[in-house]
Amino acid sequence: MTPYAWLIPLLPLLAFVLVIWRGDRLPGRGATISIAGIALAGLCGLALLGETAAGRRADLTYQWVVLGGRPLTVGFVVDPLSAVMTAMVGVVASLITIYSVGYMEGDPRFSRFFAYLSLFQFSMLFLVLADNFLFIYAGWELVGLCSYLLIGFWFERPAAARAALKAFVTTRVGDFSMMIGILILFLHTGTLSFTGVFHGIAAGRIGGPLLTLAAVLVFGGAVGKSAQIPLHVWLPDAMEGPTPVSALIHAATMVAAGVYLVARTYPLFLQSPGHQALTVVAYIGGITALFAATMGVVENDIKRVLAYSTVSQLGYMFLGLGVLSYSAGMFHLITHAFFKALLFLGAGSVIHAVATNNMKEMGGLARAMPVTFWTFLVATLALTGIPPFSGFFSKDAILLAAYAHDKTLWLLGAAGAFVTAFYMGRLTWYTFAGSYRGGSPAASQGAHGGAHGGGHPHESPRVMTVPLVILAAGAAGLGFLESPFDRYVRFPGVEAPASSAPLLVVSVLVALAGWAAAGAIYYWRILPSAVLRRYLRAPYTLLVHKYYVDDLYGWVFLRAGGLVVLLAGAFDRYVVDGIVNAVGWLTGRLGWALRFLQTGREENYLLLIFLGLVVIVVVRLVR
Amino acid sequence: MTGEAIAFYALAAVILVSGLVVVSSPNIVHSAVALVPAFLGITGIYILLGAEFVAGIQVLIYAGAITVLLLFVIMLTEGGTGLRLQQRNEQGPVGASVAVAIAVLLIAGVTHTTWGRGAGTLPAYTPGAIGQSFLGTNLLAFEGTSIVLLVSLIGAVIIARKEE
Amino acid sequence: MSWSHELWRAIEGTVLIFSGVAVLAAMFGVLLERKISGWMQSRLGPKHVGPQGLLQTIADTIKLLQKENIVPRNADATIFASAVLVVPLAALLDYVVIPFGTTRFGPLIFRDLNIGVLYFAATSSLVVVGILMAGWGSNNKYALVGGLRSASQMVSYEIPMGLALITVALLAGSLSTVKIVAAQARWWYAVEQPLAFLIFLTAAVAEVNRVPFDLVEAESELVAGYFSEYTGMRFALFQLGEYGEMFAMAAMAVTLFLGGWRGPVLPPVLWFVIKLYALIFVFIWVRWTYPRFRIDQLLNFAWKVLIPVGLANLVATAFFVMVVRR
Amino acid sequence: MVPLADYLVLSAVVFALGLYAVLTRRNGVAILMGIELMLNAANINLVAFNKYAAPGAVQGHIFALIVITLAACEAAVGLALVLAAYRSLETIHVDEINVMRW
Repeated sequence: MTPYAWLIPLLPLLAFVLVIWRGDRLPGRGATISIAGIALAGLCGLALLGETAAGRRADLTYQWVVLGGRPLTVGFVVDPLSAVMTAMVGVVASLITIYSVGYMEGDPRFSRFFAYLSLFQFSMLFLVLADNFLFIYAGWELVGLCSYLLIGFWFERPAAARAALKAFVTTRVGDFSMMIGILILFLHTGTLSFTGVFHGIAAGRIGGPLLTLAAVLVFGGAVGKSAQIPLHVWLPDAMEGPTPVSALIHAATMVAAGVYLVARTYPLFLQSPGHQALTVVAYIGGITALFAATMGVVENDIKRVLAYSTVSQLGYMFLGLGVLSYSAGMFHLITHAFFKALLFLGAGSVIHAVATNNMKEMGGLARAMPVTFWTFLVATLALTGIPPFSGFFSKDAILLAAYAHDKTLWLLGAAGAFVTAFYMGRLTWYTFAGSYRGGSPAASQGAHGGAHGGGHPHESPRVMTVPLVILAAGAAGLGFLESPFDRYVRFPGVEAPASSAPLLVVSVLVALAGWAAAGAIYYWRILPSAVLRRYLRAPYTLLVHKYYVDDLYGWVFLRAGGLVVLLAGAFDRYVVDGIVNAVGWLTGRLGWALRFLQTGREENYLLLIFLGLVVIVVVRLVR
Repeated sequence: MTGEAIAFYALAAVILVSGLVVVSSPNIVHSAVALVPAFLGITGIYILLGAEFVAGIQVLIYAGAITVLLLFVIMLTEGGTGLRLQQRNEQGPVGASVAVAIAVLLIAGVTHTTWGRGAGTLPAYTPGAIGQSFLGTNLLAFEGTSIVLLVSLIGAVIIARKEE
Repeated sequence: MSWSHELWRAIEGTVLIFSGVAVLAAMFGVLLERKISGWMQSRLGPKHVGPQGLLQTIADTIKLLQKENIVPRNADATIFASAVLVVPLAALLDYVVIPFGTTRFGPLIFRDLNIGVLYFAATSSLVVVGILMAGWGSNNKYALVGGLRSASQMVSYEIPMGLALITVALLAGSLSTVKIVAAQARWWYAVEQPLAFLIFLTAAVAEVNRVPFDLVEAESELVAGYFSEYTGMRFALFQLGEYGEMFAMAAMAVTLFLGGWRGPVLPPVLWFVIKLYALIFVFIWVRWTYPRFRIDQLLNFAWKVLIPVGLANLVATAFFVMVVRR
Repeated sequence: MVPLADYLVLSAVVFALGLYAVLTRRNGVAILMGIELMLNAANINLVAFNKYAAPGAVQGHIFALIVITLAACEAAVGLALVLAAYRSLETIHVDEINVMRW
């Protein structure tokens, strides 16, 4: 299968073309074609996984064009990292596509949704298999485009349109810094392919601070796409899109692309002197982990809470990569993909049932939606790192490496873990425990399309619950695959530190403490949230306003933008137009002045001639 | 003061006086008629310079033909009747100053340069010599002038003719 | 020669010419004309004053001298007066180059200019200016029209006369009148060049505004032509100018075509006078035989007949001189 | 012997007179007269130089003769133009003939 690796991205592309072209007239209005496409790709991915495990590697390069004497070779690479990612994307995407058939049922633009999904799958697979900066960047842009299209799928709702635009622009900022990084690398190493660049770096063509700058710039792209600290503002708003989109793009695949990018260009980060680039990655990851988690605590919209959770988990992955535990970071990515997708789909089915996103209007759904509840519970336990679920293995590996590497990072991670446990507990109690609080039918803005009236919540149809169960199995079972994974996906020379028991115990205790705190406040009401809110007024408002980051951007950029616009307008009006008008006026004036010269009478002209003669002779004599 | 100098200054006086009359007299006919003494004065100058043939031609053409032509045209156009019209246009003073300036410049130029003393005696001057060179070395000029004469003759006739 | 001597001769010459011409040409000429015309018309002509009327013109002149000089109202006084000066002066200037005869110490000529013939043409063209001034100065429509007509007539006839002169100069090989006369030792140019002679005569008559071409002062149409406003002394001077011009033309015709003073027996000056008066007789004779030309006939005759013929003759002679002589 | 400079001064003055006439006279014919004067001034120079600079040669005279002939042509054409102007524009005052004016 390896030599035909290029076939994998091709399948979803074909599906996309077919669905866009024939659309509604296809069987199942395009859904089946899309599912078939991604399912096949997923199978091939698994086959690829098997072959790479057996040791087969391949780098299918193809000379595309000769740029000024330098051939530009592009192609696909098959190695453990890309195989794992292809498999993960394939499996998760097919499950989500199946799920969305039920979720999107009755939507007027049903077939177009699946076309966009296929396009997204193609670009994600394309990005993952790329073996050079050009292809990865191309995939990067395509993925961004699809996220814009899918977030703004219900474009008639202004909030969705604004969110899509915001997502696109913010990620563009990241892409821009990534492009500059790539250009710096290209200028110095003369090639775009990863191996070529890494050889160039090894050969010392680029080094020292410039290399660190290039690495950080490339990491900037990841920050943009994976919504890390400075550029995280777009992800919570992206929840405007349909839930399967949030699940697929904003949980499992696209946001993970940033982590994949750092992993793929790891030698770049390693070579930077004193691992400066890696420490930058680690700290940004760590801070984001804690920072995003805190914001999740005060969210009432179930999807926004999960969004902040994703941002924080991505922070953990970068933390992992930053503290030189390459395989732990990647492993956490895979496990996170499964249980976060599951959480989103679960939330989706809940919204589908109660037609509202607001947790305050839910409650007591455990009895009404048993399958959703249990799968949701499994995913929550995995996320908060409760053994024996997968989250425990991957997250603790990262914390372990962080502790060995840098104490403060470990502290950040642990605090993050506590807060994660707290807000996931809060979410679970609010949604599934207690009595049903949602009275008003179809009230909140979350419900749309497929969700029919609230009133009496009931279990989602089988087409939605089956993928939930499969994902739940993955979320639960994957943890045990850690050791083979470590051997399979590892970077030569980067070893994970030995696991130390006390640390594991500490992290589990932290998670349980989180759960207990949430239960105390929301389930057993020892310290009701209203009381808490009154005492912690300041921090509460700070968190609600998301540390005023949005406002800051709004104020700075809009104000700056306004100023620039004003300046440009003035400049254009007064300087550019000014000059043009001045020329016009001048010629007019000159013409008017010269008019008196041309009197039409010969003697005037003769006079001028002889006057000129006299002047010339006098000047000649004088000089 | 040899006889020649006296003659020169007398002739110069005649020329300049009649020139002034030509230039400044309000009556156009007066200025036309004053041309004749001017031309005759210049003929005298030519004779002083020993150019009899040129003097003869000057009298024949300038004094005889061109002045007559001028008088003819004055009579034919209202120039003659419109005697009392203001003869000078509005750039009088400026024109005068330019003319004076040029005169001063020329005179300055002339007096400052030292001319050769080569005023040797002329050989036995005969119109024949001119004839020889006209049809010899300067044949082209001669033919050219004849063509110009022909063309201007026909042109003048055509322009002046009254279209029936 | 020193300039003072030159000056003296000039003054002496002018006096001689003025008196000679005034007496011979003007006075005697007028008388002769009236006598011959009378005789032609089979009448006697002036008889009362002096023997056979010889003193008639003297009496006329004296009468004219004491007449009042009338200047027409708002006429152009300066031009009116100066015209009177120009016409006779131009006529008298012709006599400078005419060789009256030859004596032991060289030809009897005032000044033998080597551009003689050209000088003659030049001075004769000056008369035209005088006529125009007279026509304009007298502020009289008829005078003006008369002046313009005579000017155009004289200008037109100058060209054939010039051509005739050139033909003769070509034959003689020099412009100087003395050399031309010398060149006619064997054959008179009238014989060699009968055509040129005829052209010269007709042009001469026209130049002088004599009868066939005397449209200028044709009594019936333009009263007295350009000098109709002149009275007294000015009129006399004009008469002097006119007759002086006639005699000069006759004299030049003699020198150019009739061998000047050359003659078998009689002394040179006598020959010259005989030939001169023969031509004058012809002029007067012509006056009473040909009807007056109309102005357009007159000009057409000059431009369309005389000039072409003159040119052809000139070219023929040039060819003859070039081929035959050399 | 009259020095050459005097002739040149005389011609300069005559030229200036002619120029003044050309520049200031309103009547077309007067301007032509001015031009004639200027041409004569040039002729004086030519003949004077011929005598003082190259006594043997006749080029000066020939040049002067050609100038005189051309002056005659120029006068003829000029006057024809004046006549034509008078017939069509009823005026020979040069400053009134400015149909080309703005």
